[in-house]
Amino acid sequence: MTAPLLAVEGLHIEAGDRVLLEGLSFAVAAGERLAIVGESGSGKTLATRAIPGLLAPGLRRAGGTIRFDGRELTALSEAELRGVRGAGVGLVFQEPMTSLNPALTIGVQLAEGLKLHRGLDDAEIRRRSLDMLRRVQIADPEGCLARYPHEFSGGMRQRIMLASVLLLQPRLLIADEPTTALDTLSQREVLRLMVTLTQEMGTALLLITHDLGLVAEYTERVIVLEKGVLVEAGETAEVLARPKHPYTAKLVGSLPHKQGDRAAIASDAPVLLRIDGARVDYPGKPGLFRAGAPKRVIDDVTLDVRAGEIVALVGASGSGKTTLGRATLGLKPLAGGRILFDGEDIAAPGRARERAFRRDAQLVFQDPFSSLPPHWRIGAIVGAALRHVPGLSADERRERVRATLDDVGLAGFEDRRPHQMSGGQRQRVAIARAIVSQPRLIVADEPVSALDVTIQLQVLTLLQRLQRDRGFACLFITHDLAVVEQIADRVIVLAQGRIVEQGSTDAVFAAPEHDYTRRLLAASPALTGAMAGAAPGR
Amino acid sequence: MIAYILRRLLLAIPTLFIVALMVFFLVRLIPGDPAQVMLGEGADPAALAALHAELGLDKPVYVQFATWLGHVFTGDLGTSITTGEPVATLLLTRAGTTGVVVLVSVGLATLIAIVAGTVAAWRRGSGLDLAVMGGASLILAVPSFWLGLLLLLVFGVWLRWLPVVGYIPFSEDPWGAMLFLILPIATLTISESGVLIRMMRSSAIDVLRLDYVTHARAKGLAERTVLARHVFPNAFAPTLTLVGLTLGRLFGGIAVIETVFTLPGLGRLMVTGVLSRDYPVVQGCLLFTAVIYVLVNLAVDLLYPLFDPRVTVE
Amino acid sequence: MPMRKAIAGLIAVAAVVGVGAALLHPKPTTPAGSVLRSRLNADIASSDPGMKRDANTDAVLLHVTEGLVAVREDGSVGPMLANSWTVSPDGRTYRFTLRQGIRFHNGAPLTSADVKWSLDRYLAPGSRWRCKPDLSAGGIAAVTAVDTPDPATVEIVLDRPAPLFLATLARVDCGSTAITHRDSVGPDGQWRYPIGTGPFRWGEWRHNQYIDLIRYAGYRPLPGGPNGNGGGKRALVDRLRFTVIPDGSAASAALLRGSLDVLDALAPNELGTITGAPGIKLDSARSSDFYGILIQSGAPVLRDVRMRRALSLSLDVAALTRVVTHGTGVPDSSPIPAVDSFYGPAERPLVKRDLAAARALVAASGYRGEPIELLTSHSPPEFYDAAILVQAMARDAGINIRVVDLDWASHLARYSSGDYQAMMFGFSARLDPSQMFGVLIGDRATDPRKVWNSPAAIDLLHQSVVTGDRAARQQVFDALDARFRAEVPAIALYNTRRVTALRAPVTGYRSWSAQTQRLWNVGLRNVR
Amino acid sequence: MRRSLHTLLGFGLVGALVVVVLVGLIWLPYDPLTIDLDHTLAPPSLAHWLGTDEFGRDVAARAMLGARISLSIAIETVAIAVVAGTALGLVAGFLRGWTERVLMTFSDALLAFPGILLALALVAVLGSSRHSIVIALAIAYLPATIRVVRGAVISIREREYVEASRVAGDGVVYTMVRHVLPNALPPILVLATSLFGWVVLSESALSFLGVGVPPPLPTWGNMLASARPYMYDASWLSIAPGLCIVATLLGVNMLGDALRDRLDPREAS
Repeated sequence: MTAPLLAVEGLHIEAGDRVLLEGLSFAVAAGERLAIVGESGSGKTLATRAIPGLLAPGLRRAGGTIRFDGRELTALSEAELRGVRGAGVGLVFQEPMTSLNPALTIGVQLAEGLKLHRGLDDAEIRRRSLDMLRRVQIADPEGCLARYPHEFSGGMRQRIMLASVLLLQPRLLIADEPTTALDTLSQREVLRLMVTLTQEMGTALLLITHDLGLVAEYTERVIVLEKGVLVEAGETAEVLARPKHPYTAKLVGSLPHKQGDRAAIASDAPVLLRIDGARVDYPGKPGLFRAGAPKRVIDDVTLDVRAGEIVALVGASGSGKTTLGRATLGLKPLAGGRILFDGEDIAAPGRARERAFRRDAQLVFQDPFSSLPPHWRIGAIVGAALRHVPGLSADERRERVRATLDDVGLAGFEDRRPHQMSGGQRQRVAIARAIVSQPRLIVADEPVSALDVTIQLQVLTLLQRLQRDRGFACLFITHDLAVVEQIADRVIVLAQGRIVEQGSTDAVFAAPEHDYTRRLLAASPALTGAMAGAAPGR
Repeated sequence: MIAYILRRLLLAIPTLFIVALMVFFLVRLIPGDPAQVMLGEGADPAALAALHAELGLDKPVYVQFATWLGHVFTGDLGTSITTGEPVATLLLTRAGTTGVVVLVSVGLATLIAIVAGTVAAWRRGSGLDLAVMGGASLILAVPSFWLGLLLLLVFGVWLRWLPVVGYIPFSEDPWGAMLFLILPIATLTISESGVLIRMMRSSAIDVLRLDYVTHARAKGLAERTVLARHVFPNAFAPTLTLVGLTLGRLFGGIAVIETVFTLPGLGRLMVTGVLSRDYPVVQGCLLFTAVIYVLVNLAVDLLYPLFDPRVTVE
Repeated sequence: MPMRKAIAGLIAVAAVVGVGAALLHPKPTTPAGSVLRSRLNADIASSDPGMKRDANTDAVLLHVTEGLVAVREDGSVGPMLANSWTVSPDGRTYRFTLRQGIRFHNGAPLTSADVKWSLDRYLAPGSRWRCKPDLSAGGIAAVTAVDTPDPATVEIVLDRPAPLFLATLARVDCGSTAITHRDSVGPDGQWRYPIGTGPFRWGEWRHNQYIDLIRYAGYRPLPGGPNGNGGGKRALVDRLRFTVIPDGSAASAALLRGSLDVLDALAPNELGTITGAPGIKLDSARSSDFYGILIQSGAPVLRDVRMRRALSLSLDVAALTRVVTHGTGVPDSSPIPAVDSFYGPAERPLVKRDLAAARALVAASGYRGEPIELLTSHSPPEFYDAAILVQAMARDAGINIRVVDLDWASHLARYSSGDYQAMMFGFSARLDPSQMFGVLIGDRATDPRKVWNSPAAIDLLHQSVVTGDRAARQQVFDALDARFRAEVPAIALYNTRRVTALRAPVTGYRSWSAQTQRLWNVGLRNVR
Repeated sequence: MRRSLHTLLGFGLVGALVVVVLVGLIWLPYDPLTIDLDHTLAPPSLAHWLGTDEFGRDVAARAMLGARISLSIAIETVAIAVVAGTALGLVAGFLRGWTERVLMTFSDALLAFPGILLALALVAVLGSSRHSIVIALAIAYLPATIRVVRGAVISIREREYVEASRVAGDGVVYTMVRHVLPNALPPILVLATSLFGWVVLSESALSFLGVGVPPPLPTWGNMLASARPYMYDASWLSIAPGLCIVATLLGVNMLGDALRDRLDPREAS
């Protein structure tokens, strides 16, 4: 075996006196695709920033060697390192919204590296840029060069990013969670492109991710990091099928999957929520004397949710699913149609009716960091939902809060504040707040997508158990089909503000009717397929 | 674009009207009588009454307001009670002086802030950063007139390098005029650079954290290029807003500096206007500075997309 | 890219500024010929003498225009445009003979018609001439006719005899009753600029910046040396520039820097800066002015004459004067200025500080520490300092004074309305004690500015103006002074000393008690 | 590490200032109001550490009393501006719509007024007293406060916990006071420290223009203003109050920076 392209030995990274990465060693051969897997805080991003010498201020490489293409990078001067960056090692970042400079045109940003490392003339730079934009499947490469990053969607930007890095034909491409911020459809397309192009160019790929589905589908080898320590390494299929380390096993086991059949909802169960021809508009840009034409984000949506039913609302970003969720709770005014809760229009006036509705319909947010008031104690946050429940004494209220926290597994957390808790715990608090008033409907807006995989499973399981115990109906908004399959009775697919398909989960997954649904299903990471028999039984 | 400018100007009308109204009644609330000030301690009551009638000060205040506002719409700001000059002429000549001082100072202060702020952010936590921030904090703590007096003492009186008082209009002798303006401009540049440096540094720190800066470095770009091309344009946008606010504020607010250096500027015109109860002058000045304020803010908003293309003016 | 441009721009500007500062000596824009540069603390009010005026206006215009008569150094009246005059036996007709060969700045010869035209303009209905009230029915005498029997003779007829008529014509604040050419007024009836007969003609007026006057080559001086505003005046420099510098410190700095030749009316607190500076000399004269405390004798607390006396006795006038005027002023407990020829043995004694007597008076009046408002302002700065000292000194006698600091306009407004308990105030130079007493004495009902409305005082003041006899007038003034000290309608504190700082090359400058800077007969050695 | 040096220096300066004020409450080297016409403009000596002024008053004693007055003016002004500005900014930012438009039009109009001139005119109207200076400066700085608070509130009102409060059925006032206000406090506190510095400077500028705190009470501003004529030959008169202002502002600004760093989550670590 020839010398690897990249060989990292005993890499040690510290911040002050905290050790963030402890003796990491791995190697990447030329043209190979290696995945680094780990949850947030595992140090996987640090490892990759250390390779081209781009650690953030305050972080220190305390030891270890990095050999790249026959050179010891840690021994190079800053100027020599600059020669390696871009030309030898390319980096693609997670967040397409901030990884391109908003003040410069795409053309300028593409040209920068070429001018620096290859010293080409303008015409040649332009030719190569256009060619590369075509290869990453940008629709109008000519026009693209003169435009600014904000004029593109996330998926398009990530392609441009990819183009800008690959233009220099680096020997190694480090992609740090390159698709995490993208919706399912773009995710697949961008990764496909990345794999195809690196294969064509013979570029090695170092893919950093937390998503085992992507690892299974796109990489050859994988290493697993836990809290700065490498716990397992090997062939991808082997590691995922037969994880040796308990942490790897836990990761693999945390993937959402269907767990037998739920008891079907009685077809005569009463309709709790009826959305009838709902339309929601966003105001247009202000004109000289009056606002411009409004933009329609929800168009003529009609759906029912029965008591005790879990309905998944699925769609790509921008499909209007979050807006519909907010409108359901009366938080966004309707431009047309009605929303009936228990047969009553929620927009009808009446303070008493509104209070009753607020008790009966609750919301769980996506981001547990911003949905809890940071200065409140947990007991108060949960208790606040009981302010409008009539006839509760202070003691009863305290007792209800205690019991609910108990129920979500946070017994005795009343006096803590949100910042003293982990993301998973916070989401439990958010759930406790939603259920403490014993509502009959909960709208859950991507409740697990901001959490690490292992935590995702715990929270989903909790939600499922609570729903079984308490019997509330749930409108579950998500972009993750695996999650849908795990918990939903029925699925509604939303695209561009309209319902394109709905039906029982099994039916839709088995035989999707609409093209969009089919693409969505196809784009879902295919771990389940690859590992069907291998997942540890539960 | 033009529609946007028109809309902004239309929206400014209520603001300007309120300014006009507030000024008009405020100056009349101040005890004291312009006629009295003009005629001095030995004035004859009959002459006083005659002057009142001549100045229209004997009419009810709301009538005076309506008359004045009517004239303003025809472009006539009235005449100064004390000097008898048209207020518009006074304003234009005075605004020139103030304008030169303010624009040059703010321009220089902005350049200093861009360089010092970016470099301090880049070497955050270093001795250089500490020195820049220490300097900026010190500047923020020094009363500008005190600074002016110190500079006057050192450069004008001790070293005798620069003239101490007086003013030559640019039209007569630009070089000579510049000499008279060096000290006021230096004072204002120093005292305004403090807050701009801090602003520039803090937004440059924000930008330096962003992925595209790392991306630029990952391309192998030199630090100088990274700072100039990737950090500066994005970090400058918030500072630009502050520059606009500063300009708007200073156009009416360098009375203190103008007093120290005896520059015939807008600020001093306003202060003497208030002190001598020269109503038309005070009204004209404040309306003028309010208009400038609106225009400067509009200009900043129009410039903003140059530095942040995500923001469009439409 | 923008960064690089910005840095380049910064360097360019810095370089320009730096080179400019280092290499170029400041060169003030000096027109050809010799220029004498003086300072005004505020712009002039107009160029129309006596019409729309203040002290600065008067001072500047005295260089450009002249009247029939002019006030002399000792306060008496001497010839100016009129060579001589006679008064009819009934004291009502004044006959002036004009000097021969006088020409206006525009070349036109001076005739009696010009005098009549000027006087008629001053006395016309609607005119705002400062001395019109004095020469009307309610004043010292009304002018009933101005006749011009021949081009060199003017006859002015009054409705009653008026010993102060000539002094009034010569008054500085009346613009010396300047005789100007009719072309000074445009065809539209609006004043253009003064075409007078003075040693300098009107040059350029840059509002709030400077006034330039130009030497009048055709000037015919009276024989002899200058005397007051009259006498033999000569223009010794080609151009006078009065620069407007409101700020006192800035003006001192300008003088030290050499941007000014004459700095008149130096603020006392600037003296320390100027005194002893190389190349600077000082000239000064005591002013015939009045600085003191005006008291509303009808106001709460102070309506009790014992409290007014107590206040007066609590003050150490000499120390106060020394500190406030930085040793330049003259303590003076009488309204009559110390330089005045009527200032005699009766007026000379200062009110001595006597805390025991003051406390006794306070106790007797039953005063219980109610605050007394003393209004003051910063125009001039001495008011403010004096108020603080009065406050501190009165505190020793158990009098509780609250100093209220106003801006000058408010201060003046309160003076005019009489709406105050006590205030610091000053009156500019008055060349006759009748005028000085006149600003204090009067019927408060018709003129709220007057602080002294006792009938006896009003009567005495009247006596002082109807007689021209010196001894008789001295007696009247002595009596007024005695009453003033007894009734305390105001507390006289000091007369100022007008200090003028000059650069060494300036020759011939003479200060005088009338408080105006006179730049005729002033020259520059080694003319640049 | 250097950051904490800044903070330490800030605490040190402000602490020293507080000590001076506190000591001044019980002891002053001389009566700061008593004049001594035999010892005017005395340079610093053992008897008068910082010399005497033009009336022979002890500069050290006046600077100590001036500290109390200057600082109390600044504190009162900041308190009024911040309380009123917070209330108005909260209402404007949270309710939006017409309320906001009307409030912001007025605040813009005030902002378009040169602040120092507004204060000058207001002091002229109200008469020169400590209270009018406090009121005038508070009004002059009100629009800036409204803007900052409104900006903070607008971003806070979009946070999900505010929406959560709405989902829970809470009323507008309750949400504003319990959820929005506490989270708007950090920027308000930081603003208050900057405001403090500006007010101290403005007070001295007003004194310089001749409308300061009425005599005989000293403030640093009016001490500096009245020392101006003696700049050349009695420089100690302007140095003491000038340095007091500089030291105070340095201290307060450094504390403000420290506060900003603590309150800004991005600065953590």
